[in-house]
Amino acid sequence: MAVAAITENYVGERLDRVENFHGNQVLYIGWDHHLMFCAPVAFPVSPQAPFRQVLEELIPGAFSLHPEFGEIDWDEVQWHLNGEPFTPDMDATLAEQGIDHKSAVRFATPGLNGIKGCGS
Amino acid sequence: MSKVYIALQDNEESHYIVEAIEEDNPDSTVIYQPAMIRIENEGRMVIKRETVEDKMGRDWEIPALHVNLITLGGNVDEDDDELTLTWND
Amino acid sequence: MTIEIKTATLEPIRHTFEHTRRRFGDKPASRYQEASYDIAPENNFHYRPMWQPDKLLNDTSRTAVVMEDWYAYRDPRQYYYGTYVQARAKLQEVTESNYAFFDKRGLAGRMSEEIREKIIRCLIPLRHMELGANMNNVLCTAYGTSTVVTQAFLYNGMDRLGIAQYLSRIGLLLDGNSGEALAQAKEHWMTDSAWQGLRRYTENTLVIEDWFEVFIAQDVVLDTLVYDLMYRQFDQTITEQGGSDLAMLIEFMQEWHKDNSRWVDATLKTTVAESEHNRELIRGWVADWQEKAVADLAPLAEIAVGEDAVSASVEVLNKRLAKAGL
Amino acid sequence: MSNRKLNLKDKYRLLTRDLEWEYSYRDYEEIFKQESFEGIKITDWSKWEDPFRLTMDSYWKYQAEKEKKLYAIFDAFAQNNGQQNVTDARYVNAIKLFLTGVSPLEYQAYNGFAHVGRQFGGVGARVACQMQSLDELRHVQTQIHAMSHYNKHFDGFQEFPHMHDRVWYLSVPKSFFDDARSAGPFEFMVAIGFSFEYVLTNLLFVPFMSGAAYNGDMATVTFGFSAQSDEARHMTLGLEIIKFMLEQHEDNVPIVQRWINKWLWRGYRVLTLVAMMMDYMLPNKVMSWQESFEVYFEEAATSLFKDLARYGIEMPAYAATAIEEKEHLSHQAWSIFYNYGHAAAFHTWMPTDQEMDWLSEKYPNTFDKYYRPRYEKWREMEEAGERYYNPTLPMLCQTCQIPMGFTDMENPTLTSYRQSEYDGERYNFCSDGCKDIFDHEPEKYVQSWLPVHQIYQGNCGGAEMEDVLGEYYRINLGVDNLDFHGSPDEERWNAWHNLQPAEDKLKEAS
Repeated sequence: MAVAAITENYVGERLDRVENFHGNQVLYIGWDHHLMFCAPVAFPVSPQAPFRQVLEELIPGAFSLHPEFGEIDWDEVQWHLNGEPFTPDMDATLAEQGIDHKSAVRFATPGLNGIKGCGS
Repeated sequence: MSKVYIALQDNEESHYIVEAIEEDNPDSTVIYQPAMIRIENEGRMVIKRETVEDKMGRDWEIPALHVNLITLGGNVDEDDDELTLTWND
Repeated sequence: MTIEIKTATLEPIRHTFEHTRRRFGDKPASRYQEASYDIAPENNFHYRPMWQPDKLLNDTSRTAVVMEDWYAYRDPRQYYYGTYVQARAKLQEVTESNYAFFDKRGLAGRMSEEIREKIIRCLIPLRHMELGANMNNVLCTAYGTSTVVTQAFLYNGMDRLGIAQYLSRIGLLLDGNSGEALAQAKEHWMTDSAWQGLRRYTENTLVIEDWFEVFIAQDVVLDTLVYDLMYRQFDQTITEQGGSDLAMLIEFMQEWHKDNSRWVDATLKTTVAESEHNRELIRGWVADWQEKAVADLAPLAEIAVGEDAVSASVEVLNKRLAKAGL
Repeated sequence: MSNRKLNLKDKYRLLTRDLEWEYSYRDYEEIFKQESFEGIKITDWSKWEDPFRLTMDSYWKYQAEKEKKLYAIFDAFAQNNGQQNVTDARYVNAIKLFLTGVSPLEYQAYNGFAHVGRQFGGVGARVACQMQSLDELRHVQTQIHAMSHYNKHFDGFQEFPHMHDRVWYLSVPKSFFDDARSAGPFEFMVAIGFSFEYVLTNLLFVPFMSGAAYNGDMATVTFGFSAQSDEARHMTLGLEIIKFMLEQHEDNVPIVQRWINKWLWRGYRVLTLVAMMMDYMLPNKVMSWQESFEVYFEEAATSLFKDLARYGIEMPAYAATAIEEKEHLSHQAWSIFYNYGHAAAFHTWMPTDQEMDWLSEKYPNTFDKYYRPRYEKWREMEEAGERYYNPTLPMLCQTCQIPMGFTDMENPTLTSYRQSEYDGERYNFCSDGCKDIFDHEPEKYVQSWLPVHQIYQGNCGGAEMEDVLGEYYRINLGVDNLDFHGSPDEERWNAWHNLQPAEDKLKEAS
C-alpha cells in the first residue's frame, strides 16, 4: 500500500539500515516469562560473531541479575528466531544461521517460571 | 440509550448551574468528584440561560458556561438561550 | 519554632529553566521569556510531511531569510497568551461600549445617506481583506520558526479576524442588522472596479510560499498603506463630511494598528540587521509588493479620500522602512 | 431605526461565514493546495456547522477572564511556597513527566492546528482550528508558568524542551505528534481533533487533574481545569469534523474508519504514560487506571460509536485489545521505568506496602498474581543495597517506540512480538495495532528515529551511556535520575518537613 502524499513517490529515509551501525547489526534477545526484565533487550553485534558469543557474553550481561539465571540448563533451553523454533549452532556465525539485522531471538527455560513462579 | 454528560469545576458559580440543570433535567444524576461535579443524563441534557439566571439572580450568557466547563460528552448545539447535548441512538 | 529552618531551606535551587538561564542569565526570567524562548521542537523529527515531503516539520528553510538564531527577536509588547488576551479584552470592552452607545443613540440615523453609502462602499469591504490577512498571518504561524516569532503572527491573525468581525458589525449598525450593507459591501469587493486591485493583491498574497515574504507583502507593505489610508485619511475625510461618529467605531482598528506596528517594526528591523543577505532579499520583496500595492490601491484611495491619498500613505510606509534599516 | 436583535446563529453567519468570497484572480486549488491529496472528498464547505459559533470579541472576553483567575492563583501559589503542600515529593515526579512529555505536545498541537487552520477551504473550519491553535499555545504557556515554580525547588524540569527532542521515553509522545502533523490536514483532524481530543484527552486530563487536587497541587489543578474549559470546545470540533467528512461523501467513510482505528491505537499507546502516573505516581490515589479507562474510554466511546454507527463507522479495531490490557498496562509501564530509572529525568520507586495493597484491591485478577512478587523482589534487592537497574538497552516498537514491555493477553507473562519485512529489512512491533499501522504506510514508519538504534549508531553523544545521558540528554546524573530514595529532591523535602530520610523509614517498615 502506497502512502497518500501530495507528490508521487513519497520515500522516507530508512534510518536503521544495517550500514548505519558501523559493521554491526542489531540483535534482540528476550527471556520468556522473566519479566523482571521489562522488555527484550537490544545489542549491536557483528554478523560475524559466533552464536557462542551471544550465549557467553551478551546473555549473561543482560540477564545474570535474575536469581534463576544460574539455574538455567542451557541444553534444555528452547529457542525461537523471529517467531520460528530454532536450534542455534554455537560455532556458526549469526549471518550463517540466518540471524540478520533486527532479528529477534527468544529463549524459554522450562521449569524456571520466574520469581515465585509469577513469570517475572 | 447512551448517557450524555457534562463536568464543571466545583465552585460557587457552578453550583447555581448545577441547580438549574437539575431543575430542567429532572432525571439527571449529579456526581461530586474531587474538585469537579459531573452531571449525566440518558440521551439528552439541556442547560437553559433563563433558569441559570433565575438561580443566580443576575444576567448570565451561555458562553460563560465555558469558564467553568471541564468536559462534556454528546453532540453539542448552542444558541443564545440554551446549550443542548444529545446522542442519536 | 521551625520557621527559621524553613526559610533557610526554601531557597530556590535555580532561578529559571536552563534554556532561559543560558539566554538571559542566572536570574528569575519573566513570564514572557519562559513562555516564548527555546520551547519549539528543533531536532530529530520522525517523518517527512506528506504535504511537503522535501522538507522536515519545523524546517527553517521555509523562508529564504536566514537567521543564525531565530530567537533573536523580541516582541516589544512582550505578549504571551495571557498578556495578549488581556490586552485585547480591554480594547474590546471599550469597543463594545462604543458600539452600544452608537446603537443606543441611533447614531446611524444621524449620518447622511451619502456618508452611509460611502462607508459601505469604501470601508466595509475591507472585512474580506482582513480575512485574507488572517489566513496570511496564520500561515506564518504554521511555517515560521521559533515561538517568539510565530506566536505574534497568531495574535495578529486572530486580531484580523476580530477586525473583520468589527467591520461587519459596523455594516450591521448601518443597516439595522438586516445584513444588506454586508451584501452590498461584498458586491463591491467582488465587482466594483475600485476594489478589484485590492482583491487581486489579496488573492496574490494567498499563494506566496515563503512565509517571510507573506509578512512583507501583508503586514509590512499592505497594512501600512491600508491602515493609513482608511483609518487615518478616510476617517478624516468622513469627519470633514459630517460623519465624525464613525471614529468611535474604528477606534479598535486604530489602537490595534499602533500596537501591532511596534511588533512589525521590531521584527523587520531585527531581520534586516542580521545580514546583507536578508537586507537585499527583503528590499527586493518590498519593492515588488510596494509597486503592486500602490497600483492596486490607487482606485480605492481615489474614491475614498482623493487623488493624493496613496502617495501620502506611501510616505508613511517609507518612513517605517527607513526606521527598520531599509 | 430600530435594530432587530441578531441571534447567535445569524451573528456567526454574518460575522464569520460571510467573510469568504469566491476567488477569481487565483484558483482555489492554488490557495488550498493540501485539500485533496488524502482522498477525502469535500463537496460543500458551507455544510460545516460550528456548534459554539464563537466570535473573537467573546473569545477575548472569556479567555481573559480565565487567564486573570489562573495567574492570580499562580502568584499566590509561588508567594506561599505552595510546593511544600503537596502530599509527598514523589508526587512531583508525575508533573515532571507532564512538563517534559505532555506540554511539548500542546506546543505541537499549536503548530498543527495553525497548519490546518490555514489549509482548510472552509472559513468555519479554519477559524475553529485557529482558535484551537491559540488555545493550545495557551496550554503550553500556562503549563510552563505553573511548573516554573516547581522548577525552582525540584530537579528534572529544567531542560524540558531539549529533552523532548531527544530522550528515549519522550520519543513516544513526540513521534505520535510528529506522525499526526506530518499527515495531511484531514488525517490530522481525525488524529488529534477527534481521536485524541474527543476520545482520549479525558483520560489524560480529568483523572490526572483530580489526582493533582487530591495531592495538594493547586497550581496543576488550576491550569488543568482551566485548560479543560477550552477542551470542551476542542472535543466538539473533533466530533464535528468527523461528522462533516462522513456526511460529505460516502467514499470518505472507509478512509475515516482506517484513521480512527490507527489513531485511537496510537493515542492509547501514548497514554501508557498516564496509566502509570495514575496508579503509581500519585501518593493519594483518586481512581485506578482501570476505573478511569472504564468511565472515560469504554463507556464514553461506546456512546460515541453508537452515535456514529448511522454513518457506517464501527468501534475501532483494537479497542478490544486495549480493554483486555487495562488490568496490566500501568504495571508493565511502571516496570519499564523502574528498569530504566537510571536513564530517566524523574525518579522511580517501589510502592509502599499500603500502596501495594491498594493495587491488589484495584487489580484483583492481576496484581498479586503477576506483579507483587516482582516488586517484592526488587524491594529486597534495594534493601540489600542493590537497587535493580536494567543494564542493557531495550528493544523498541517501530511504531509506538515504547520498549516492548506489553504481553500477550492470553498468556500475560509472554512478551508480545510482531514482525514485518519491508524492502528487505525487518521491523518489530509490540502489537497488531502497531504492526498494521506500519504495514499500511511503511514508507512513513521506516523513518522513525528510534532512540536505542540512534544510540547504537553513535548519534547521541558517544559510546558511553554517561555521555548519552549526561551530555546528549542533559540529565543531571545522580540528581535528576535514579531512585527517589536517596535523591536530592527527597533530601530537600525532608528538610522542609523535618522528616527522617525515607530510607530509614523503609528499614523500619520492613
